[in-house]
Amino acid sequence: QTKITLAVGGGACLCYLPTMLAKQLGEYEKAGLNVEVVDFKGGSDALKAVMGGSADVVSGYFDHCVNLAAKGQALQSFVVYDRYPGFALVVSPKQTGAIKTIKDLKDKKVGVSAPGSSTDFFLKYMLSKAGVDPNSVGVVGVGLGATAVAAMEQGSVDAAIMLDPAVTQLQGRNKDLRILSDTRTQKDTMSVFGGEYPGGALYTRADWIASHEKEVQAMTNAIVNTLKWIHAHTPEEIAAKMPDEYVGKDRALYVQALKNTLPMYSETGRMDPKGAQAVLDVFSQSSPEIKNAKIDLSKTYTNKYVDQVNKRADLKQ
Amino acid sequence: MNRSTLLALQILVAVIGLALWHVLTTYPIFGRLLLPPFFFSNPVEVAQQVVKWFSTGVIWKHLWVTLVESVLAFVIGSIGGVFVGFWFARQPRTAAVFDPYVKMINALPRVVLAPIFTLWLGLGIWSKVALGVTLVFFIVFFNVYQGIKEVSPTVLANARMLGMNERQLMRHVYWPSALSWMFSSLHTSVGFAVVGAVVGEYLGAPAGLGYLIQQAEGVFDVAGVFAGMFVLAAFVIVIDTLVTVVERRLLIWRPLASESRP
Amino acid sequence: MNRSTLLALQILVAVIGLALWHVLTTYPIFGRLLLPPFFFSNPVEVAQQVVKWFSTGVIWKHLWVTLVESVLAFVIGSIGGVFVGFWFARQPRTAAVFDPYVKMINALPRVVLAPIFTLWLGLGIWSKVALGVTLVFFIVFFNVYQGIKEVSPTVLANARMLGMNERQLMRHVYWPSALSWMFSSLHTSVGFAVVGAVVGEYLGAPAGLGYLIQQAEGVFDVAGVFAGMFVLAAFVIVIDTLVTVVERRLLIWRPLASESRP
Amino acid sequence: MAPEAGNKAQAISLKGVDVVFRLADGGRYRAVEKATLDVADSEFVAIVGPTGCGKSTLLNIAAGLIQPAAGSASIYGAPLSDLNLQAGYLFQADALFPWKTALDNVAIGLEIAGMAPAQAKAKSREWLTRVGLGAFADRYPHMLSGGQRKRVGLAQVLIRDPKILLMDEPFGPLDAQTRQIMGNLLLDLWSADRKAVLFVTHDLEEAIALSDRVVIMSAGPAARIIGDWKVPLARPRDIAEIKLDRSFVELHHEIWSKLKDEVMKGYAQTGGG
Amino acid sequence: MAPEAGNKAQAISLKGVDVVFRLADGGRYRAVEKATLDVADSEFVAIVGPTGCGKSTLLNIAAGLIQPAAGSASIYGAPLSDLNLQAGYLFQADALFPWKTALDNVAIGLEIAGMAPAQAKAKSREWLTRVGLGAFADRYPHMLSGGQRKRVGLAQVLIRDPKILLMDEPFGPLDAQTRQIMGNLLLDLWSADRKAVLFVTHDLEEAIALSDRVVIMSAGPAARIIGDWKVPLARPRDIAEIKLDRSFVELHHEIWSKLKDEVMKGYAQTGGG
Ligand SMILES: Nc1ncnc2c1ncn2[C@@H]1O[C@H](COP(=O)(O)OP(=O)(O)OP(=O)(O)O)[C@@H](O)[C@H]1O
Ligand SMILES: Nc1ncnc2c1ncn2[C@@H]1O[C@H](COP(=O)(O)OP(=O)(O)OP(=O)(O)O)[C@@H](O)[C@H]1O
Ligand SMILES: [Mg+2]
Ligand SMILES: [Mg+2]
Repeated sequence: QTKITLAVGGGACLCYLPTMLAKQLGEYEKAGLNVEVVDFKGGSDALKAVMGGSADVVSGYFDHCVNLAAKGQALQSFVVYDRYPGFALVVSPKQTGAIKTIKDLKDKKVGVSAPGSSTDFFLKYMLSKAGVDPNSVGVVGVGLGATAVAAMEQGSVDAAIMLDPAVTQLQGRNKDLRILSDTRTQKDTMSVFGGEYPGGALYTRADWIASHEKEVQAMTNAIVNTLKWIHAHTPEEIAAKMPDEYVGKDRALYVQALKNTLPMYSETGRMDPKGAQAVLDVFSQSSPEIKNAKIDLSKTYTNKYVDQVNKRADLKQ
Repeated sequence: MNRSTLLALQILVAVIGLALWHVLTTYPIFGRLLLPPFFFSNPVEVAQQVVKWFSTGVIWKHLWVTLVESVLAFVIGSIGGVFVGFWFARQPRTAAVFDPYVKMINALPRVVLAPIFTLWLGLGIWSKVALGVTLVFFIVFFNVYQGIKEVSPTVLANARMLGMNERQLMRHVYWPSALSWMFSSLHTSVGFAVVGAVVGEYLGAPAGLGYLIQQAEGVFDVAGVFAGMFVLAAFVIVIDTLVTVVERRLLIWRPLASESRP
Repeated sequence: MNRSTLLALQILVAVIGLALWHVLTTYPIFGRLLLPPFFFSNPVEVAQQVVKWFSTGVIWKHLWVTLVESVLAFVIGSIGGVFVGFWFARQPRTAAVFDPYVKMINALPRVVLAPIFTLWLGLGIWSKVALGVTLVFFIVFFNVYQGIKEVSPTVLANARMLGMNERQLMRHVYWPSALSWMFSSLHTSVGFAVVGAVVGEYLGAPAGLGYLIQQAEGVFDVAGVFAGMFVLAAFVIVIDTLVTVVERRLLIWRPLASESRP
Repeated sequence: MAPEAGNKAQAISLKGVDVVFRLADGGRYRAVEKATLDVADSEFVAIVGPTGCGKSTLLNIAAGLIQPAAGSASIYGAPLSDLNLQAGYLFQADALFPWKTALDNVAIGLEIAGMAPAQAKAKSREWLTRVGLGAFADRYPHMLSGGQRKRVGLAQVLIRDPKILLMDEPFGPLDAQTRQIMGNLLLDLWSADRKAVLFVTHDLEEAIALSDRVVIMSAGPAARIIGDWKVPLARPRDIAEIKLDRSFVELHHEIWSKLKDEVMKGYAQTGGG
Repeated sequence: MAPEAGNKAQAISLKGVDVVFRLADGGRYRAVEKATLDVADSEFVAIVGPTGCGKSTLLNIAAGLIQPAAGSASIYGAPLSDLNLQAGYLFQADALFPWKTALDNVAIGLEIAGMAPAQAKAKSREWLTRVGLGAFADRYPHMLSGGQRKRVGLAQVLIRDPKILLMDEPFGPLDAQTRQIMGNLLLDLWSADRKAVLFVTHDLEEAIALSDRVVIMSAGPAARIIGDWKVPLARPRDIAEIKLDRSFVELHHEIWSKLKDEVMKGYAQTGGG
């Protein structure tokens, strides 16, 4: 068995569920891997651990690959488990009456997980799509968890980009919560990005992939199998597989959040090239550095290993 | 005040604190909960969580990791602080030259440095230890440095006239004289060592109390967060008690406040 | 060592440090870069970033926010620490009863408390001030507490025989005697006040140096992160210098180490 | 408040006082045993005794700074349970406030009692002059010589004009001449408004020259009061002259011979060889 | 190392020494002016002078603890630039290590010099007995009386058997009897291997009884050495008896009259009234 250290940027986020679930289902072991999951506060910390060599693979948002390509770092994703990004633009319960559309966010304070993070770029993209000048909106870092919930309930921010389980949590506490855009769903993702948009993926340094083909293939197998398993089971069954510390006290809430999130998980693990382009568009929108960099998108992902799995599956059939 | 009265009073304070917490998270006052349970949980749930951790035994592994990290951070940081403090105090020129840089480093937000520690020390306990050390070190350092400068000039002159060399001065004069300063800083830094370890785990780790807390926080399990903090706090009291025992032993020569004769 | 030599040496240290940093991030040693620029940037880029911030003026707003937060945290935390320290030292029973609780609170990881601060104090400066205060308070508190216990028993007996009441003892005996302890802790806590403010901003804020640093970190702009930390450090030196000036003024009665007569 | 000085009560009255110290190893040391000593109002009593016998300890008892293990202390008839605030105490060890100048050190006693600072300073400047330190008003204690510090301490106690004076070797670090000047100063003050004085000294001549009664203590451990002489010299006295008086010389001789034995005994007891 | 004691150089030689202190307000205080003093090898010199004149300051110069503003100090012919490590110094103020027991305080000097701890302890116990504190070996300094602390200090210095002894009022807080015992102890040691001794005291009788020469200083500021008397008494002396010697009484009278004027002058100069 080969030992692999997998860095996750905030494992509690449902967007990363397949990574943990694969471990619970024993998929990694089946594929001949001994995977240790290390949980980081955020995606960029996880990525840095991989860049520094203390972890092997990141389970995080694909956009980092594009982001770092602009800095001349070769990162490549090899299996994408989220086909929608899962961000929701939520209005603070105190502002439900006042803010009805994205346009109303002009001159307001909007929370993101952290300035400079994916949620920040996503917000700016949505704003400019809706014709609002992103610079007219005050961006506040509020994190993803309880801080974000506190900020929203307090009205310290007028709206925020949130992910699950925070969205469902807030929904549970505020029945008439207004969500301006919900990319956990196919509909909103399509309308915002015009296609699928890769969220969580496994990626790592390109040279590592080149030198660890076997392991990469094994991980891909594990994840793709897990994705299949997810779509073949109910949220309750999935929740039952997850360890307590990921589910928390409120199992019903977890199941509810999972139900909201399920459509977001990819069925194949493949990267949609249009999705990669969408990511580049989102980031070019507000980062001149990325806009001006000549990024070869095809180097930032590979479907080779996923295709290999599917081929084998086809063969079996 | 004898020991049992003291203990009784301490328990009383704890009971009052817990009762207040319970009441404020359960019964609305002036129409609203002063401590919304979503953010503050409540004592019963926290207690249940703690009991569960201990009865299932999951906690031990995490506690052990955090214990090792904290103790290492505390020991390394204090020893480092004592040494550098001594060195600076005895080399006033070096001290003057490096003084601004030491202060600059003390002002760096350790949280931002976490990735660098991970780079250098990997994901194991050492990167957490490093974070704790950067907190403990400065607290101990500044106190030891000052403590050595406070040595009574008469006693120092006497020691020098008795023919002590630098090393002997350290051992027989500066060290015992700076001890009470050092212990004062150790009481502060016990807490900070644990904070360093936990924050390190919180930022990225495969195990430890910080990890537990982060997991709990991620799923909005406030009871878990508070339970983690309680275990942590209990655990600091234990380490601190050890420090106090050593302190009593080493400072036996001082007049007790009660018997201090003029 | 006179002032200009000292300054020259300090600058020399800075230059050597920067040169080392530059070399290690630019030229491979034994086939690899000891400080990979992805984590450490390099001095030139950092300098450019700093210059850019100042020339475009974006930095001022953030610097101001952080300044206000740090100074408030420092002032509130120190005053609190001094008061509670005094109170505990003068009320040994109260102190004995609350002692374990104070130590417990000191061990709580402040980062985890951020949501509670946000809940109570919003996302404005006050939640950052609160975070800073929780760091500064304990450092000052433990030192003041110990400092008061270290008052010379003879001087204290004399003061009591002169008829001082508790308030007068405070003012004429405990306070001046604990001053050097207090200042030692203030030097430590200047740094921690800033760390508190920055970490607070880092966890959620609309502006401030921590915000800048986090923004830079989000887009993997290490130069920005380091530039932020440099500005921060420079800024701590300024506050610390002020503390030192006050210290010199208040401790004028002490023998200088050089002239200390036996 | 204690009854006023007018009644018949003794200013200081120690009855069967035992003092026991706890040692670091848990043992106990009985320093003073069954000490009984009365100082009448407006009486000047000197205590003489071998080094380490318990003179300072007795003063600490009279000041209320330590509590006797047995026996009782009362001040003007009122049992002493806390500090004796009617007394001024000049400590044997250095007890000036290191962070105050000589002037402020002297003024503090008055300021505490509520006098306006300017007035307190003026009076304290006068007192510094009286003890020969007018030119040293702005010095911090560490810039003064041992004898100068002692004199600042003296001024600090005397300026408050306390009803009872406890003085522990006040003139120890002074030269003979300055000693006489200070002694005369003390006598002047005392005769102006007859205070009760309890005065520890190693100088038997000084003890006799100044006091109404000389008390001598035996060597410790368990030191006792073993002698009490009335001094049959007329007042007012001039310290320099009185030493030639016949009854002075006789008394000196008498006390001295007793004391000498005692010291030798103490020396043997406490392990001298 | 300084040249050995065998040659003709003086043990201590101060030439035209000025001492200037900086004051807190930036002013300067000239404590001692043009002090010239030689102490020959194996000579016992006493310094007497009004309080605050600069006696301790001179000792500090001879110890190398402070540097003269003008003039020079040399020890056995070698100019003194750093500490005078051939000297043992008994300070005027309390200088024991508060964190060491009496025994350890005495033993430390030997341990530093490399003696095995057990042996050092044994010797130090002997010394404690000699100064009359055999029973107090395990006490920390704060549990000792003023005079007991002084005696521990004395043992601490003497046990090291230094070539030069600097003693600042070593017997100040001792009773007359103990004073004599200690004085005899000191003389015994000194006559056994003739050390150079510089001895500050306020007790003129003691000065004459012990020393070969008595030096007196004028009152400060800018104190000078204004008198230097050879003591024409035969050795060995018994301190108690010698006071009755005729030449003792004469010398005492002579020095005393000079000293008395000086003190009165000093008292006026430093602002006494
Ligand atoms: N805190 C203490 N613990 C133990 N023993 C003590 C303590 N304080 C004093 N003693 C002992 O009590 C005895 C009397 O001490 P005290 O200071 O009263 O002596 P004294 O008569 O003032 O001596 P001196 O003339 O030397 O000042 C001494 O033997 C001393 O060792
Ligand atoms: N650090 C200092 N700063 C200023 N003045 C000082 C300092 N040290 C001593 N002096 C002054 O120098 C003079 C001599 O002091 P010194 O201690 O030598 O006197 P002394 O002769 O030993 O007196 P005493 O008999 O009282 O001990 C005194 O007037 C004192 O005020
Ligand atoms: Mg005494
Ligand atoms: Mg002196």
